[in-house]
Amino acid sequence: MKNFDLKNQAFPGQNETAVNYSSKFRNNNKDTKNRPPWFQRDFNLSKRDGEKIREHLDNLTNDEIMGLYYEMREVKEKWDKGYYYPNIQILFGTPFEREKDRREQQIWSEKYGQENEIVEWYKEAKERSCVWWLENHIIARHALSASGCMSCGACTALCPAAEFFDYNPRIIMETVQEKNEDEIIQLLKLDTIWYCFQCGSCKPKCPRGNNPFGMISSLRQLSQIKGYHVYSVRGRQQYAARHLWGGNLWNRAFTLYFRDIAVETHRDFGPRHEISFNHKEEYFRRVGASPDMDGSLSSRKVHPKTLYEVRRLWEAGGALYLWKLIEDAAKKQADELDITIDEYHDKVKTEG
Amino acid sequence: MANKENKKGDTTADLDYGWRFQGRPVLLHDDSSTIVDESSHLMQTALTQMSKEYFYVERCIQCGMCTETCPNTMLNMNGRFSPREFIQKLRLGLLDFSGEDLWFCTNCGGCTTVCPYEIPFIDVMIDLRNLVIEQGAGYLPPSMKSALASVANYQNPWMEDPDKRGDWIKKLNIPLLAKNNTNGVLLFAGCFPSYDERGKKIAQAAAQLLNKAGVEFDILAENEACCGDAVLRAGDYNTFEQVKKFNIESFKEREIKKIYTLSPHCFDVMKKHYFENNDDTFSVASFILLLHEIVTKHRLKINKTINKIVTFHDPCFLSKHNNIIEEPREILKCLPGIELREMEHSGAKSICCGGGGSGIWLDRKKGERLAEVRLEEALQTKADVLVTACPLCLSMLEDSARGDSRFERIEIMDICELVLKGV
Amino acid sequence: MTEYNKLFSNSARESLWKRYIKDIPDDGYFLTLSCILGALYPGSECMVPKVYELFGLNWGTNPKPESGWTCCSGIAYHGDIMPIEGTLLTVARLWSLTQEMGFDAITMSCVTSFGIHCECKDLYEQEPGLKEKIDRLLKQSCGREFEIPKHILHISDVYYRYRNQLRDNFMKYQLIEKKTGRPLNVVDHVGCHYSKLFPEEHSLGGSEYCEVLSGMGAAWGGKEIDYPERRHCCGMGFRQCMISPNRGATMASVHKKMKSMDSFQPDLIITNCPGCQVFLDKEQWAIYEITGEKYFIPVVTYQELAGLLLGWDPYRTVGIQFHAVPVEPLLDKIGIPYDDSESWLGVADRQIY
Amino acid sequence: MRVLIVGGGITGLRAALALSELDIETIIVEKSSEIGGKVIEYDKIFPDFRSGKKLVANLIESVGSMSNITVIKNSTVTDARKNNKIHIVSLSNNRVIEVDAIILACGFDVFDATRQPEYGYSVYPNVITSVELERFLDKEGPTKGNLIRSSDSKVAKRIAIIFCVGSRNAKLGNPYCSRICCSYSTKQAIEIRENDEEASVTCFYMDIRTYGRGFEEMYQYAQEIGVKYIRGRVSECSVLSNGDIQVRAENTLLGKPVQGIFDLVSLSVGMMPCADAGELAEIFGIERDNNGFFVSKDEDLFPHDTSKEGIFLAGSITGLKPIRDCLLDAASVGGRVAFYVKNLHKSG
Repeated sequence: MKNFDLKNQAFPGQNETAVNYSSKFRNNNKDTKNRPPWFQRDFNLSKRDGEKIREHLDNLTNDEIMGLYYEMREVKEKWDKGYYYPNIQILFGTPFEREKDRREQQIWSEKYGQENEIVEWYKEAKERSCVWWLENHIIARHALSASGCMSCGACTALCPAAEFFDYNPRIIMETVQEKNEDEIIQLLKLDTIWYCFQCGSCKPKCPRGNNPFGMISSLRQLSQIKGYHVYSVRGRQQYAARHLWGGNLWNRAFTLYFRDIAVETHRDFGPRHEISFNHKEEYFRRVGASPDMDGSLSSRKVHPKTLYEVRRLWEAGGALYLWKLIEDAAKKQADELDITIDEYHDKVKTEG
Repeated sequence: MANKENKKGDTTADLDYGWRFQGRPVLLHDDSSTIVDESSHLMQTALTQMSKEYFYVERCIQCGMCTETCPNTMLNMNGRFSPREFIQKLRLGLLDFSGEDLWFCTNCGGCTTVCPYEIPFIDVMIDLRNLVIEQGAGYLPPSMKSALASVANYQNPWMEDPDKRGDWIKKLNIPLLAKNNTNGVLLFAGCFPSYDERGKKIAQAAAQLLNKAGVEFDILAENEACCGDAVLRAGDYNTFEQVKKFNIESFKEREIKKIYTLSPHCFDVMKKHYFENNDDTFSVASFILLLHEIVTKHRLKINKTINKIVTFHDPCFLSKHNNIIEEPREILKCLPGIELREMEHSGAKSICCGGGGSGIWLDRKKGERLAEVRLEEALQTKADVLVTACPLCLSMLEDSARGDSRFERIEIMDICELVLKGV
Repeated sequence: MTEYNKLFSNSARESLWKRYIKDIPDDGYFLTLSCILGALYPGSECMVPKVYELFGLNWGTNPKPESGWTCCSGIAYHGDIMPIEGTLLTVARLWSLTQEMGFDAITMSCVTSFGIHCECKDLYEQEPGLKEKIDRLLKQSCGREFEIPKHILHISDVYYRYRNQLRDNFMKYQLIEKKTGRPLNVVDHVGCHYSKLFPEEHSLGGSEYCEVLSGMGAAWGGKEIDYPERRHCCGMGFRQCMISPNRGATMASVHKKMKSMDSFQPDLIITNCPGCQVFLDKEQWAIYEITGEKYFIPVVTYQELAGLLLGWDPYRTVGIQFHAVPVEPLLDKIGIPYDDSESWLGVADRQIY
Repeated sequence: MRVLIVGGGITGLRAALALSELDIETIIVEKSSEIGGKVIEYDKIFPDFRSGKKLVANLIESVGSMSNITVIKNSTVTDARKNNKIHIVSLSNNRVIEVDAIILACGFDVFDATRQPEYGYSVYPNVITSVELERFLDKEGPTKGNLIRSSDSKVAKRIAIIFCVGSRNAKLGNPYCSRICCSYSTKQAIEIRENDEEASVTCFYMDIRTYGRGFEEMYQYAQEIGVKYIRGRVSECSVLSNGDIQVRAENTLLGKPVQGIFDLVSLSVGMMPCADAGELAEIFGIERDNNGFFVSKDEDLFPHDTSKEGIFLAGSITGLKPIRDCLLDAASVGGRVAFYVKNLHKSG
């Protein structure tokens, strides 16, 4: 089978003419300040801004918000033998995009989500007990062998999280296999389960072939399904995660967008990172990547049809339902704290 | 080794690229795993040599019965103290003397009664405390420090005047035994009943009872010193020897053979450490036994009926350490109108008030006091009166009850006071 | 310090890792790339096709422009915002693409992705009826069909397969200090999800003495280093590193590894896991700033290392300018020429600053 | 009346002795060049620390003194037929013998520690197995009883003993407990402490299973002379640049991860059915359980009898046993077999 031309990243037969757009966006992360707050990504929105954003976004209809979003996103210009989409990096991670995701995902799950068997299962799980989950969720079932845990501690011995946090996978496995509803609920409300690194060091060490980190991943899912994650600081962060990874997946079909690693939140990445950040597209393009461009290599813009396919899959896979649950739990807590959802997003992203 | 450079010397260091989050520098987490290495081995050997009780600990099979019985585990202190873990740490030389670990134990003796290998946990604990006090190797609670100093200098923990020790008996004009008469009994009051206002009431009640029962008695007054129980259990052997010497001399001087102590602590320490090796010229007993005798043998006219529901809190040093469990109850039964209800934990299974093992000299936060657990249990029995037979228990319980609305409706009394009401 | 080869018997290690061999086909690779690597070290991935072209391998990425490969959603799954079914479906779609292009081997440059693919395969084998369910859902939602691919390969497997040919036919340099002729001390850091999840089935060399990277290092002239924290997690930990306040633990893990490897005087670290690459490289800065300990051991992916040894341009092709810890010292050691004034040029070498 | 005993270890020898005392001729077939089995390697055996060598020496001596015991070394059973009541067994060196009964006493093999690569056995010279440690502790052994580690030939002062290597591990297909490792490791720990006051011994165990008479007391004694016991399965050994071994485990009794640095690490390897057990089971047509141990007709009433008439089991092949129990087993199989053989000749 023939690949299309890798060096010249434009698609074959792609002949629409590009709008002649100014290149200023290609190194535009300087002038974010001049944008309206719903296009700003920086932390700690002042209260006023938070309300301004809400006011503005709530007044937009679905059609308006999505119309504007896609109009902006599809704007493209010809650049270095390909097509470059300058607005993607303006839109990503903004309150505007988050709002659009909320509404769009709502529409998708209404449109395609009728009698979705996966979602039905998770809805049932929400009603059932935690013990039921442990006995039925596919990951949980495979994570704890019939013979159970013999509490030898081989998992904790190597666990990177156990070294740095007050965290002990063995004890979690113990709690789980006791199948005491109250204790499990207690566990789900604590920071504990969120300390796991998901590195899997525990799996090959278990003499009974159990899988502690799988079990913890399952518990985290459960915690979110039941809405217990908001009780703990680390659990709450899932709201930020849902928009970081979830947003990237939903809009760009990547869990990490190459402009995500903002300098101000990644000072630890050293001086070169700051230098490279300003003109990332230029440098990326130079080594042959296709930043925000049609193409097939690193950090490319994913084709809308591809995006449509995977969105359907995530809808069918119950991701939208999970995201909705996280969203609702967050909204509820935001109201209790009397802050807007955008302020809440920045709160959970920065606390801890 | 990584070359630790002076950042000024480095060009890039002029800009601060250190990772700040929300303006505050992020510190590296440190590795919390315990290191078993040379040092812990050395500490272990050191302990082996220093503590004569140490090798008992090696028998421990970590079954955890001690932790199950330890009253400290009933408190919500997120498991800061567990005898089993304590021994485990001790054995691996991982014990942290700089922490509070050593001072949680109240010497209630619950653990030693259940231990399948008869590990004398209390003695081990006392020995280790001795290390801290004599070698200065670790943390000694300040309140404890001052109390010990006071006992050494004033023979009582509150820096009271030693000469005022006998004052409590002055105002109630009770004839004491003639100075040359040695046939009666000697009432050893102890520090709390001698000085504390509330405590004096106990002593006075006891004196009146003896008087009414026609028992001739005498007190040592200024010739009495602190019995040294708390001092001993705090591990301060020297001070203990000092007060012990003082007391024994006054006993010899006064020549009264029968000694009764108001506080079970005095009784226990005298029985086990004063006259352990000697001729039986002196016999020490707890006042409760004397009271039991005069009440059951009807040498007291008990005519008033007290219509009250009472519950009895066993002092550890009667119940667990000396197996005096039935006597106080029999006394209560002799009081007309009294209904005795038992608490969830009673007799040999009783919970400590927190005052033992020199715990009385520590100030614990509310919610970390064993007395509160005890009071809760008392409340559940719906009793009007919580009776005890130990001045320390009394003070601990009252201190915790004071200013707590929950415990207002329950009255706390020493058994002597209750009996006196009946007379 | 006692003599190194008295502490560590290489021959014994040989016999141990040889128990975990996986079958690596000669070509017919479906290529999927990584989110993290693509966002931080684009050079690594852009060199993969180039290397494939060297051997004229049969490989492909997108069967059609409009239906291409995507992220496997592995990070989302381990970041707990994707239910396992969602991940199963995403992976199933990638597998169906593979079959659509007529390949029976899917290769990915991301170790999380590799782990997820293996996880899915394992689930299908363990869970009766799951395949049918996912088949149905995939058909419903995007009309595709899929089979479980014959081979799940990490691109490092492919590089391992061709390591000797690369050295013999194409490489200009070796991992040998130019001045002294001493073989460089190579520390390999294999991604946890490559070696630990399914050591028997999918990892080349098992979880303890994983061969995939140290094999390359040895083949290209380096000397393997075995240090206490060798097999330990870099601390990336998904939610731990990507949600900034949690990153202290990540730094601490890297710090631990650095301290542990320091006494063995490593010259470079090879990684095959994007996450590890990022944090082993970047966090050395944070450690320097916080503790003043300046380890600054160059961290390179196996693709970058291959690229450098092949004599490809360090800045235009390999992209070492994206590293926090300068790689230039390593180039000096090996004797690879470079002109660091070229590090920050833009497209077609246009001057930006 | 003639009985074939397969295996010249203590069980085989003791059984031969028992039979010859009852005037039954026995033939011992031993595959190696020496009889005496594994115990002849051991300087001291638990719980009473008597010399294993002497014990075996005595056994061999008394076997030698018996005229009706024949020992065939360097030879294995290749085939066996049965001709009404008479077993016709052919041996590797083309000998064919006819016997009335057969006792299988081929014992056990030691677990191959390299199958748990995380402990780095064979990769790190300072990680040894308990078998090697036994040789180290032997006063007449290669090191005259000193723990000299091979990386820098310095005397080891900090020793770690890791229990349950190759035992209680479902992943490796050895889910069973090898039963005697706890005891022999404790014995070794005691020897180390007694030989060298300054030496520190740390044992990493999962559960202490000292079940026999005097075993628990031995464990108690070990604790009293300062052997450290940490409850937790070691998950990794790795080497430091000075040759010391870093051990990682969790102290499950404190719920905290533990790191220890040791001069020498000894792996208390478990045991498995002997390598040729499968072969023999084939030849004689006897069932084995999932773990490869031979199954007798009635575990409780007739522990020695197999489903095949005239074929008996003794020693570790029916499950791992300490030396005492093996000898006991041997003595009792002697009685059982004698009874069978005598009956055979009475009736026919």
